[in-house]
Amino acid sequence: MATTLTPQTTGETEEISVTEALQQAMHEEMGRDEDVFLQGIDVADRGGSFSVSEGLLDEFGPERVRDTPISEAAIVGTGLGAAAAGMRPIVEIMYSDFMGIAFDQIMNNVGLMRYMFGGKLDLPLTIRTVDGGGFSAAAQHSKTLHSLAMHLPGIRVVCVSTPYDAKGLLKSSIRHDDPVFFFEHANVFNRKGEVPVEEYTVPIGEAAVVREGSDVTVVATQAMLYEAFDAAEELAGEIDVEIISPRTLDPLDIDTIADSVDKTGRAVVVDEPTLSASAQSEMVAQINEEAFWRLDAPIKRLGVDNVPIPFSPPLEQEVIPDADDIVAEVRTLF
Amino acid sequence: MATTLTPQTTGETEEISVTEALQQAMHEEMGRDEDVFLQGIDVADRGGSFSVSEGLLDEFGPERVRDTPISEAAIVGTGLGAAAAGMRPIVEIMYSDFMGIAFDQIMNNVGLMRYMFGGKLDLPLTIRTVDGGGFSAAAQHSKTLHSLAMHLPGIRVVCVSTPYDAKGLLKSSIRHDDPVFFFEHANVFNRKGEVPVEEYTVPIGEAAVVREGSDVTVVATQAMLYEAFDAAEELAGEIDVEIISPRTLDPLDIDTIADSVDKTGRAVVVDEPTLSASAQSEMVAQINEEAFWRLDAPIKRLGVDNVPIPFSPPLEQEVIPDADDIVAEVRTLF
Amino acid sequence: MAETPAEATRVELLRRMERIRRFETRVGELFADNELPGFVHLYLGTEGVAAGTCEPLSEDDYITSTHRGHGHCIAKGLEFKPMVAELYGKETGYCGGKGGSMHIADVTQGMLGANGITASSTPIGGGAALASQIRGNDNVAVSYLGDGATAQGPYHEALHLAATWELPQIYVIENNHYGEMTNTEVQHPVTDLVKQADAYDLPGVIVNGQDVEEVREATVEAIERARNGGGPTVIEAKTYRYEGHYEGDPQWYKDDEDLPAWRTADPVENYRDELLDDGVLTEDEYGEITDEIDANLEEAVAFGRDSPYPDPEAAYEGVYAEEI
Amino acid sequence: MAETPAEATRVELLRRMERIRRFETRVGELFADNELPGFVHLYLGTEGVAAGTCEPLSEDDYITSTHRGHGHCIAKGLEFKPMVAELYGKETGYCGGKGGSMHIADVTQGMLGANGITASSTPIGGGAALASQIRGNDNVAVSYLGDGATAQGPYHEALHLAATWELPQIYVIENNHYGEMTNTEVQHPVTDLVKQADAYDLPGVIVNGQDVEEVREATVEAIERARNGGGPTVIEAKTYRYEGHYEGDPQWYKDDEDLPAWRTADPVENYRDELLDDGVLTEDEYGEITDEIDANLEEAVAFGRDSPYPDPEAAYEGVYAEEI
Ligand SMILES: Cc1ncc(C[n+]2csc(CCOP(=O)(O)OP(=O)(O)O)c2C)c(N)n1
Ligand SMILES: Cc1ncc(C[n+]2csc(CCOP(=O)(O)OP(=O)(O)O)c2C)c(N)n1
Ligand SMILES: [Mg+2]
Ligand SMILES: [Mg+2]
Repeated sequence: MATTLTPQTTGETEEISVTEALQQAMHEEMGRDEDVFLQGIDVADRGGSFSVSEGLLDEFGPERVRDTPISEAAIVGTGLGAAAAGMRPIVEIMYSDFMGIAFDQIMNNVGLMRYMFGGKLDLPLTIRTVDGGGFSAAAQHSKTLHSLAMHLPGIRVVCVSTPYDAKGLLKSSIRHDDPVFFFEHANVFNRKGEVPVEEYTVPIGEAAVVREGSDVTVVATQAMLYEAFDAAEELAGEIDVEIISPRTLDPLDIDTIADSVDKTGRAVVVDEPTLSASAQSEMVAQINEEAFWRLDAPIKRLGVDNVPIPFSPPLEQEVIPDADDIVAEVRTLF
Repeated sequence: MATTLTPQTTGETEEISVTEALQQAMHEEMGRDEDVFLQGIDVADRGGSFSVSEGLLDEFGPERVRDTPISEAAIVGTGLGAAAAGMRPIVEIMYSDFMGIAFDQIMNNVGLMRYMFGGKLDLPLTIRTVDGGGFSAAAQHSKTLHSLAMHLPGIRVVCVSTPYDAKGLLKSSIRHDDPVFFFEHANVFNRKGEVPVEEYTVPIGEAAVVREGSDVTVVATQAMLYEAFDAAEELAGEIDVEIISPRTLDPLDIDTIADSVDKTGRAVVVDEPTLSASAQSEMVAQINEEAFWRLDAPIKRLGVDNVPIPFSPPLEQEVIPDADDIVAEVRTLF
Repeated sequence: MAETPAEATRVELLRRMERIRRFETRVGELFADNELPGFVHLYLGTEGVAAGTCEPLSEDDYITSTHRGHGHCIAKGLEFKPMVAELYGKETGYCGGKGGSMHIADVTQGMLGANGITASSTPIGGGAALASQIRGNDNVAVSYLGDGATAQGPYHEALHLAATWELPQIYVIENNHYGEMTNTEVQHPVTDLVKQADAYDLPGVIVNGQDVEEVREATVEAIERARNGGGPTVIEAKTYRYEGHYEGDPQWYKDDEDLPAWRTADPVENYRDELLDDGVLTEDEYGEITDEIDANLEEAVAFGRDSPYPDPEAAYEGVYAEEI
Repeated sequence: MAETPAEATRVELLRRMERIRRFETRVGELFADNELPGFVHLYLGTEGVAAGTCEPLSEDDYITSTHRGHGHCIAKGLEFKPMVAELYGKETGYCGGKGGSMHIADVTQGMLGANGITASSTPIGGGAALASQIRGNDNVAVSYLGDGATAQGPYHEALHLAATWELPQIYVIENNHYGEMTNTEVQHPVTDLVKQADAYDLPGVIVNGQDVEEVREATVEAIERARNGGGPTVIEAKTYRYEGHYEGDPQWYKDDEDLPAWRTADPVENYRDELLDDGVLTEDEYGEITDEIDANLEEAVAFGRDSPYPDPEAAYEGVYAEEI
């Protein structure tokens, strides 16, 4: 029974943080493939606002690790053009809140170009960005926006929680021939966990059952995965919680989720975006479609209740879901 | 029993198109309130790409009816600034596909400004735009993007189908003290219907039961409302379809929808966006929450199945839902 | 003063312009006959710009284009058959019918696509140029945009980045004096849109877009500069849109006096006369060229017309490289 | 050469700079003491720009600001108490604790908000100017942005529109030589960012941001022009960021030689000395001014510290004017 976020592996492992996992992923992929390069604001000299690209400039030089002007449309758009010309770019949008500047490029070019051109063109572009509140950074620096990416066809969406997944999925994203929007999370960077010392990848499109349980399925992403664990511990003995980490949101591994709901009959989806037309809505809709006949209660969802993220700590704590909220929500189902 | 899209009214009515209804709404509101003005690409001299602003320049002059450069961020952002300074601007984004250029303004300023500033500032901005495929305009001129607006807090979302609703809701939107994203639809402009000759408005936030039925609830927006009607006629005698036009998507009048599902026990949601993390997902999630115990079958949804809109007519017909698709989907529930 | 190019080059310039002229004229007819779905934006009147900028490019160089992209496609070497088939929405089109007029692309020939969002392709061209820079090869990217499109933010971001990084990219502003139905003056504070180059310390050149050799010469210089690490150039070609914004546009907003003057400056006919006068071509040789083009074109029309539509199920293919 | 303003004006300029200097210094301390949540971007070193540009404005004129907005707020007349309270996230803050440092606003004083997205407030300022133009009143809008922010597309769209419509808007580029941790040269192809004004045929003025009177004079001229229908002006103030990008920034990337030189050009201290030398102020009068500011500030800190946090439920209020 997997009741830990650490992967089952027979080989040697080391404990690293999510930040280190992401660093390793980029290091390894840039070392492996000359076509991989990175560009974004403060990614080179500074090593990224969240230190994710530390060391890359020294190792790979300024041609392949590039500090850009503050121009998200150009950052993403030139990344896309370079991908169309055969490179394998990683572009960073410092906070996902800033994707608005690049949104036309993302929506109308990144996601559509292959299809519009008849399906012939590989676009191996990875867009890395950071979701998440909790730091009193207020409404323009705290949003969790992967729902927007999920709505756009032609773009894969990855959301990670653990060092193991961070490393394995970032490597897969970089190697992937379609655009991948890779969402890191401000509240997850410092989380630690075991990763194999040996090279590995995690496939895009596979959810993980990270805690087995029989009474209720909790699907939780990014930082919410840790909250779900805390909630499950709190509920242990009372309600037996199964936890699923979707890891990829587009495509969503609904089979793994539906199998779990088949067993438990109840589901709570926990994610940090505002609820309306969100990742949570989508997961609820798909669970309803795939597991309706097994449901013993309505599917519940938690997220930010359609308000901007406020600055003041007590307000911010109020709006972002936590373990207590999950416990309370789970209890309403019994 | 309301089995018609024409409103019940005792006064005199006239038959007009949706385009005329929108024209009348702007005419009346600009006549009523000096603070109302319109800006956008080709809205003045040309009267709008879809003729919605025809006649406004002649009547209200170039100060209040403004042709802009091709600069959606500036069109929306200056509209917002003018609203903050006490005006009541209407800004047009020619196709909703073009909102990407303005997305930062929409997401980070239009929706957040009141809240970030402590709730004190009225922002009576109306953003008009056009959704919808069906004209072989391909992937960058055919999207239905109101789901993106629904995801953003601080912005009301209106989607109309009929002349009556178009006029009444555009008038309400212009008078509203919060930003309203008003989605017209390319396939609806020419639809005709009766509207009162007397002045009237339709309140934001109220759905309409436009066809009563007992077996299944079909919630349908924009052009899909007409498809739903055709489907209901096709099914008449076999399955008795109740049709709801939500009219406003944010806030969604879930009470009216849930009451209907309470009666029918079955629901199909039909809307034109791509499905993932969409308006449809949201409606399914809310129906599941509010009417779960009355459901006799999974809630179904129709939309574009997560592909870009293709150019070629047979491909485009394939991906956009129509009455036949609705008929087939409804039948799966019995 | 423009240095006269080699005779073969001059013939090639004319040939490309004639290909565009004849193609677009025929497409206008097909559209008027309701043979084509959607809408088309024709390049008539502007042939000198596409021909003059693309002729000096190699197949490995890139271009990015606009909603008015047929001319660029043809000038870059794309073929009539799959172009016409694409306009018909047929399976045999460049995009298998998925793109249509506004999204014709052929990456194998360095044509990174027409684009329906104004100026939205300019960063894509920057990215192709960036790829060249990183790889240290010689390829340049030419990015077209209209006068109206110069008002868009992403264009500035692209230009600013290209200037900062000295990318081998050439911006070609096709100033045809209209953005949709609105006159250039209404949309811009300046007449010469190339002034924007100054903001980024870039060379900015105004050329007569109706003079294909002048266009070509400026492009050759810009390519030279780009290949030598001198960074981007902005070229503004003054030109004119003979047709409406789209076919079917009633054009009531156009100034009646302008069109005749521009017709007199016709880039194709004048250049043909020049080459005949200069003895570069005989009437017969000219006839052979145009006959071949016309034959090609009629073949292409028949091909487009007769090709099958894609299977409806194809609508669900081609979104991704990898099914998951 | 700058014409010397009236004595009262000069004192007022100093007073505003001192208010900013002392406020920001104190905020830096509070932040270092972990009293404030989130992060703060301080305006230290740049006081001359906010003071010189805001002093000539009336309460009915508008400003839009940046993530580094405290200086603009203070210069435009906002008060310490609700500012400090906002930094603490308290109910009594300008935004009831919802905005924090990056979103302080007071529309009643024409302060249309700090803004955490670079350059994103520039179109908002354009809209305020547009409102004036439509209403035919005299109000102008001043929009601040950083050197780094000039690379953003929406800034260009705003500037281009303002130029096309001759809006009464003044753009003030605060060139403090850094965008976050990246030097200006790395981010731009030109040293003088005001060159962008040329692209739109706008007057562009470079001023020494450390000289408050020079800043003011350029602003007065720009206001005059704007009020007379002459359209926008772009002012680039060369200045320096004494602190890190945010408080706590280790600043390893900064050039060691720069700071001392800029410190020597300190806008506040030098101006104080000038006014003392010119006999505009006595030491005593200066002491009175700063004592009052300091007293105000300590009151404000106590107020902020002691004010209650908003009720958690308040998080759900204020999204909309109208509940539906
Ligand atoms: C972002 C965006 N806004 C608006 C449009 C609608 N539109 C299509 S073409 C066009 C005019 C473009 O003018 P210009 O750039 O001069 O090109 P031309 O048509 O003259 O070749 C407009 C406004 C668009 N395609 N994209
Ligand atoms: C669209 C966007 N991209 C990136 C950022 C992150 N960011 C915040 S401040 C800043 C630097 C701004 O530099 P500048 O405009 O020179 O202002 P300064 O901080 O020097 O006052 C950056 C990149 C942002 N806030 N918004
Ligand atoms: Mg044009
Ligand atoms: Mg700076």
